[in-house]
Amino acid sequence: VTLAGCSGTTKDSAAKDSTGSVAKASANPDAALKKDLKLAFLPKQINNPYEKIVDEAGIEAAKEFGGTGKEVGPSDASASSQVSYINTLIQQRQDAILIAANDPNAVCTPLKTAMKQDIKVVAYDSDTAKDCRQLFINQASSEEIGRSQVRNIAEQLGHKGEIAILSATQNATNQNTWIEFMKDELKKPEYKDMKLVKVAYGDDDDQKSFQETQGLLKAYPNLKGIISPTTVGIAAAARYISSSSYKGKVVVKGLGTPNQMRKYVKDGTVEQFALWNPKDLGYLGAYAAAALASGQITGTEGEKFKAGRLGEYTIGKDGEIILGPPTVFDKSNIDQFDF
Amino acid sequence: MSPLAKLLRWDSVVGALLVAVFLVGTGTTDGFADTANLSAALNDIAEVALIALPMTLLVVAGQVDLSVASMLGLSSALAGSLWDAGWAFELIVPVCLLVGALGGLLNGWLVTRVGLPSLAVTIGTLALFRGLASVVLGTKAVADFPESYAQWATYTQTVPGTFIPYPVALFAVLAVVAAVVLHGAGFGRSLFAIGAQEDAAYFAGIRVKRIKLALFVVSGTVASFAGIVYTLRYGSARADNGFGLELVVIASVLLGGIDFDGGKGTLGGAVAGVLLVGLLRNLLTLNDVSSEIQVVVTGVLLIASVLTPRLVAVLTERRHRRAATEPVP
Amino acid sequence: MTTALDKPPAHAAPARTGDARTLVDAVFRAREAAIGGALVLLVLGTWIANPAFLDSQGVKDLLLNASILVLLAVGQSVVVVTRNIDLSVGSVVGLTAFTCGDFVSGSSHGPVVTMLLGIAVGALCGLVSGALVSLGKVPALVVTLGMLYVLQGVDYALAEGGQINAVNLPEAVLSLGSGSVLGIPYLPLIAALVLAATAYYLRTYRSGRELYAIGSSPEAARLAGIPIRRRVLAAYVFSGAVAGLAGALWLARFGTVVAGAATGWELTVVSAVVVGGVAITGGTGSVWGAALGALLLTTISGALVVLKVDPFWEQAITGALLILAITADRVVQVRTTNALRKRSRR
Amino acid sequence: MKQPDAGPPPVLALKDVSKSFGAVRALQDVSLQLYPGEAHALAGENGAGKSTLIKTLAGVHRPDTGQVLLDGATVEFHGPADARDAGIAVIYQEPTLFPDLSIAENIFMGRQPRRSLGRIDRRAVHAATAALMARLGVDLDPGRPARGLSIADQQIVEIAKALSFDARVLIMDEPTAALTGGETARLFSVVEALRAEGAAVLFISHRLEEIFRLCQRVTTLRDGRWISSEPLDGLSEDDLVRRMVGRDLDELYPKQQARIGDTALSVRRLTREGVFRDVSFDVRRGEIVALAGLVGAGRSEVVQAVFGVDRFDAGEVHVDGRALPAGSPTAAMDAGIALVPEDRRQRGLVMDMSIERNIGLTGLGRLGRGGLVRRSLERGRAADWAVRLQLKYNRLSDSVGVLSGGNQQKVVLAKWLATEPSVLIVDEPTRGIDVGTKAEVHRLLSGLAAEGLAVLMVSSDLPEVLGMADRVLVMHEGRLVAEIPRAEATEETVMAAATGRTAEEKAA
Ligand SMILES: Nc1ncnc2c1ncn2[C@@H]1O[C@H](COP(=O)(O)OP(=O)(O)OP(=O)(O)O)[C@@H](O)[C@H]1O
Ligand SMILES: Nc1ncnc2c1ncn2[C@@H]1O[C@H](COP(=O)(O)OP(=O)(O)OP(=O)(O)O)[C@@H](O)[C@H]1O
Ligand SMILES: [Mg+2]
Ligand SMILES: [Mg+2]
Repeated sequence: VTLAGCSGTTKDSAAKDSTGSVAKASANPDAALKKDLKLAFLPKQINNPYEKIVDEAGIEAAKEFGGTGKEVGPSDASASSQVSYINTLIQQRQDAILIAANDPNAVCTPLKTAMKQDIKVVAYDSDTAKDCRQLFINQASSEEIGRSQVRNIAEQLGHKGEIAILSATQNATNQNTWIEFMKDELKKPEYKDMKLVKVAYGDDDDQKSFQETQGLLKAYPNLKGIISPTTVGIAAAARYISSSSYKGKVVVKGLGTPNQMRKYVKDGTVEQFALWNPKDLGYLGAYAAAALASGQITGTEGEKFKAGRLGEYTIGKDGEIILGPPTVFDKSNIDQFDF
Repeated sequence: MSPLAKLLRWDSVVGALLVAVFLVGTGTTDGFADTANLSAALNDIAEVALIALPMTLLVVAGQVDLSVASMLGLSSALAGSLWDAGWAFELIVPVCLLVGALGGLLNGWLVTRVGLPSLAVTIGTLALFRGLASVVLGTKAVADFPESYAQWATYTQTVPGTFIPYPVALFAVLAVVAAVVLHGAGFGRSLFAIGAQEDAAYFAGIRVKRIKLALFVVSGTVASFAGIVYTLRYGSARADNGFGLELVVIASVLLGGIDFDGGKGTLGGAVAGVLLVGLLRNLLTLNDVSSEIQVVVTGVLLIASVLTPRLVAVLTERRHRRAATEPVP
Repeated sequence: MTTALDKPPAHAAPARTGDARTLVDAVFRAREAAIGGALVLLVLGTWIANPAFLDSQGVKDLLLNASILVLLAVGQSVVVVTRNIDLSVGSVVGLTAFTCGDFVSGSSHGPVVTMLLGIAVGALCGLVSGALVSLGKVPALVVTLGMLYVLQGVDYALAEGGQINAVNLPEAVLSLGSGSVLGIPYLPLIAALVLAATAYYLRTYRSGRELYAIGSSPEAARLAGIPIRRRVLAAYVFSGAVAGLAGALWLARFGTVVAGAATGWELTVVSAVVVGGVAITGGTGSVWGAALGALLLTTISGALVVLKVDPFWEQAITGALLILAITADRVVQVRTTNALRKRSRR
Repeated sequence: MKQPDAGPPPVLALKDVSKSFGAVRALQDVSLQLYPGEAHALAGENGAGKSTLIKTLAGVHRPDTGQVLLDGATVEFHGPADARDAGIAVIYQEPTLFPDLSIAENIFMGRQPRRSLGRIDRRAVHAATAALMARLGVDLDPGRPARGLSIADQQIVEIAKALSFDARVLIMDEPTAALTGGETARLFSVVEALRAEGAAVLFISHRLEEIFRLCQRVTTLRDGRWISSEPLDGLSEDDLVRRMVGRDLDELYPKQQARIGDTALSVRRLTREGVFRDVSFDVRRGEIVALAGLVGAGRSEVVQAVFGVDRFDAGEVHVDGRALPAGSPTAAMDAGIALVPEDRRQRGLVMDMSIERNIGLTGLGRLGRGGLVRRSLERGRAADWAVRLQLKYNRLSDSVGVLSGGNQQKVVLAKWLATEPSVLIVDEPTRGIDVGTKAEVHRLLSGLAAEGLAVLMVSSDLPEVLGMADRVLVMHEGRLVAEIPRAEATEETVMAAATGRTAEEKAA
């Protein structure tokens, strides 16, 4: 470690010469939404059902204000595969790129190039580094998501017992942020009888998540609950528990889509789970991008814009816009949703 | 070999396809022939292209290295964690290369000394290296690499006077070296002999084991170098970097007409294969062809790469037979 | 006149028939015994460390987890003994799981229909690969790598980003994945059935033996008048059909299926086959070995979780064990071959 | 020439058959008739088209023009299976076994006796194989895998396979090339028995006395053309050779007297556990030393250890007084040793590579500068040696796989002679080579020795050993048991040592 001291480029010496971000133009809150805006949605992975719902809602929204939207993207969720798509989107001179980043940093260079060429960049679902986009549409406050997961499961378990987390990939940014908040929440005194025994990774793969659930229950016989803040993970965990002898003994909580979870809510494996409305996420993203591209906003804290049927939104710190509190689904309301 | 057969050899066909893709792209698609687009498209395949060079040599010698993408990830993770620990970048690079060489040495040792098939060995080290990568870096992602180096790897900076990014330029130089080694040097002759008939090569006094070992070491080293390029290019060191890239590399090499059974192929073909995959992808993406279709196109091209020469062979055979049955004047 | 040197009279050679026979058998049994032994050690070790590993749920999970991989390994080994390879199995599983799911969703079709559909779709995929490989006489690795991409693309295109949800599946189909007879779940039962039938076929039927002959020496097989194309084609259709069946079972077991399920499994399947002692160069190995290999691989990952091994280390350890397994197998093989040669000398 | 009117019609015949491979005309308007109960020989130099003719009869090749006639009717064989079903059994020149399968399975593949429901009757397969082995008088375990069998044993399995058909036509392409005298005799008696039962036999051998011993008629080919078909009765060996070669043959063993110089190769107490022990000998410049012994005595393994492709456990090898590092063929080559291996298809040549590249393979360091290879040098080296060895080829860029067996052997020789060795080790240098070429090879070896080369020749061909060697070393069961100078070397002395009789007698 001290080797670094002698010479050469190190973390410390490099930090000084990092370049500043793109200069911002001034906003005109009264400007009308431009017609014929071209929006491109770049999801983590093209065949992820959840992302598909988000993007289709966004494309619908673009039609509302006379623009066009499209979804392009890689078929694998690797950190880098989005980059080549950004490059082509720049060549195609889109007005705005909406991206759910697989890796906050890997997409930075091309996104910055895009912004330099006056293409607006909006991150949604999973953020990029802050200086590589103008806005981030956060589905819900990360802190709120993380802490509420712990609160909910604690209530159901009577603030006692061992719990585990079943996450997506080891590198998923949003997952890791939420997990940090969960760990922080667990430090509070009211959770002194609860213990987080393990964070397992199901890689957003049905089969892997399924097997990880199995392993958790085997390795920790006293496990009382599993939090899975990912749609694939929670469905796999619920499916395993519903078909094993653990049914009724282990609580499953997390983020899932109603269609995936309906069976397990109805058969009692899962009492309740949460998710924001993915359609609203896409809808809001489209309007935010349009507002940017039309000059209504620039991405500075405090600016306001109208997002169609969702009403008015205000830009928060670091260009973040929060969609709103997630919906909690249970037996009583699950049949009202279809996504 | 008759001139016609030579013309219809698959590596020439791939070359022709490459030119065709370029011409069609230029003619039909706005922005395709843009230098910015070309630099970006070329730079996008920099790592695949770099790794494809030693892979071509390996496949010609009848071996394969499936662990390259994992080695790329390991090198990336290592670079990230060392950088995070405050090491100088100039020191990190040689350390990563050394680890790459050692990884290659392990592969080579298992293949030559223990006598295991390289396919089996490198499936094992594929898991091992990737696993070590996640041990080294965990869930962390290290991002703040020095601008001066990062610039070097991205397409924003090109070789002065051209649109060629540095990693691609480096690839071009290495490709020439590899071509000379494979087709002009005794070493290359040995590789073909080993790939076609290992026993005979050994009995001709060729140091089969040493050569194989060297190839695996080179492959590991180049893969770990590609890991550094990757890390800088994306400005992000993660354990899962380059996941699944091995199949892309192998597909590109095979597409270029290198025979997987060893002993046949040209480096030019392999390079053309790599470039074809890259440019075609870029062209299709620019035309909003969905990634599903792109995947299918890659597959169909691969199948065509082996089927076409076969068909040509059958057809020429037929012609010969017909010619033979005709009475001699 | 040319007189070649003569051999000593026959009586000088001691009878070595019995000796060599047992040795040949030993070579083949040693491979399977080694893997079996490793498996037993692993299971026992884990069990001692954590008895829950082998309670009734534990055993059930162990078998359930292995079933699909065992099936795929059986199909793959039939192809591999002919000196070919089928890299498209992962895509076939994904494609059939999705098409089956799509077909039975919201319907009242039973498990039999689901499995038959899976087998049919899989066999069709196998037919295409097999036709390309055997009729086109082109390298299997390239063709099936191409098929991997093509089928994956088709799978994605069919799915259009959608997914199959457990709630829409008929209860009967789902119970195929979770139900059991006499305490044994269906999945391992089906896998064992396919395994035993395949093993018996390969051992006792002419066409089965011919698959080994083709893999051992294609040229000799041609001269022996073996219908190589037909046999190789059949091997691929079989591998495809088995992968299709695996796809249907995948659907039944996991309930939720997105496009691209089982991507990347091809290398796991090949590892299982190789660990199981089926030579990648064809001609040797048994489906029993391949099945043991599959069981070993799934048990390793299961055991690591139960042993609370840091998830970051899991993959590295799996890789190391894999290398260890094939190295050990190789050492055993070399030793026995040497013994065989030494003993067959007078 | 006229057929005997009274005789039965031919079972199998070729009529005006031509077959080309690219530009090579392997067969041109060749006709041939095989009669039941008659053994027919096919004679011709290397590359005359004998194997091609056989493969045409066996359904491996389809004739470009002309017909195959079975019982007088035109047939078209679509593959070897068709020919087999028509009752034609073939032993090919190169053994074609399944290395991973047992001997029994090799013999009965695709034709195993079956029980109910089409299941294979393993016991019957084993019993039938054991019976065949007994008939051939060899001691091979039916359950042993074919991998690792010596070439002779492989050939025996091939013969057993052909016999197991109970075929009407038995075709044998140089079946005896790797066999010992005893095995050959046994084979001949079996063939005689088959012939007596009415089978037609087609037999190829470069050993003319075998032809005279076994056959009644002979057809001669030269450069793919039919030359003659006639009864062997009244024909002399010289007549036959003249028909094959088109001229009178020179002396078969042209031994030149050479000045014997210093010791070039010296082997001391060489041992490889379980294979050979305590082998010591010297080879001097200008000398041809033969290493004789029974098949399987370990001769090949000794020379392979000397050359470094096999390891050895103890002992030393010196070349020109300098010790060689063990297990390094490269070092051996640098010291001036060359080894022409026994198995040319597996070890001698890269079959898919061109002639020029094969010849260049042993001199990659010398064909250019800085590790590069200059094509002109490579081609020149190949062309030079092709002329010196009178290689029959189409283009130097053709792959060696298409050459006939004898010409392949010449390429191996060329590849090693081109390294200008000081010690030349040849393992069965004339196996499968026609008489004409054999004489050439002998002259070549003799000439090289006269120029001061030390030659170590492993051979199972006793006349060759006696005709060429200055000294004969004899191995028996992994030990060097005798060293016999040229003057004392006779069939009796060498055979006695090779079978271990002297040693036993002394012990007794
Ligand atoms: N598959 C092939 N492709 C091209 N040429 C071939 C092929 N097989 C044989 N030839 C050529 O045909 C000619 C006849 O070869 P063949 O093997 O029949 O000779 P042969 O009489 O059996 O010789 P030998 O005694 O050496 O075995 C040779 O010139 C050979 O090079
Ligand atoms: N590749 C091999 N694998 C296994 N066993 C072998 C191999 N080659 C030779 N052997 C065995 O080793 C023994 C010695 O063979 P070697 O070839 O040295 O004998 P040789 O005296 O040269 O006889 P030959 O006249 O057959 O060449 C033989 O019994 C043979 O069966
Ligand atoms: Mg021949
Ligand atoms: Mg020998």
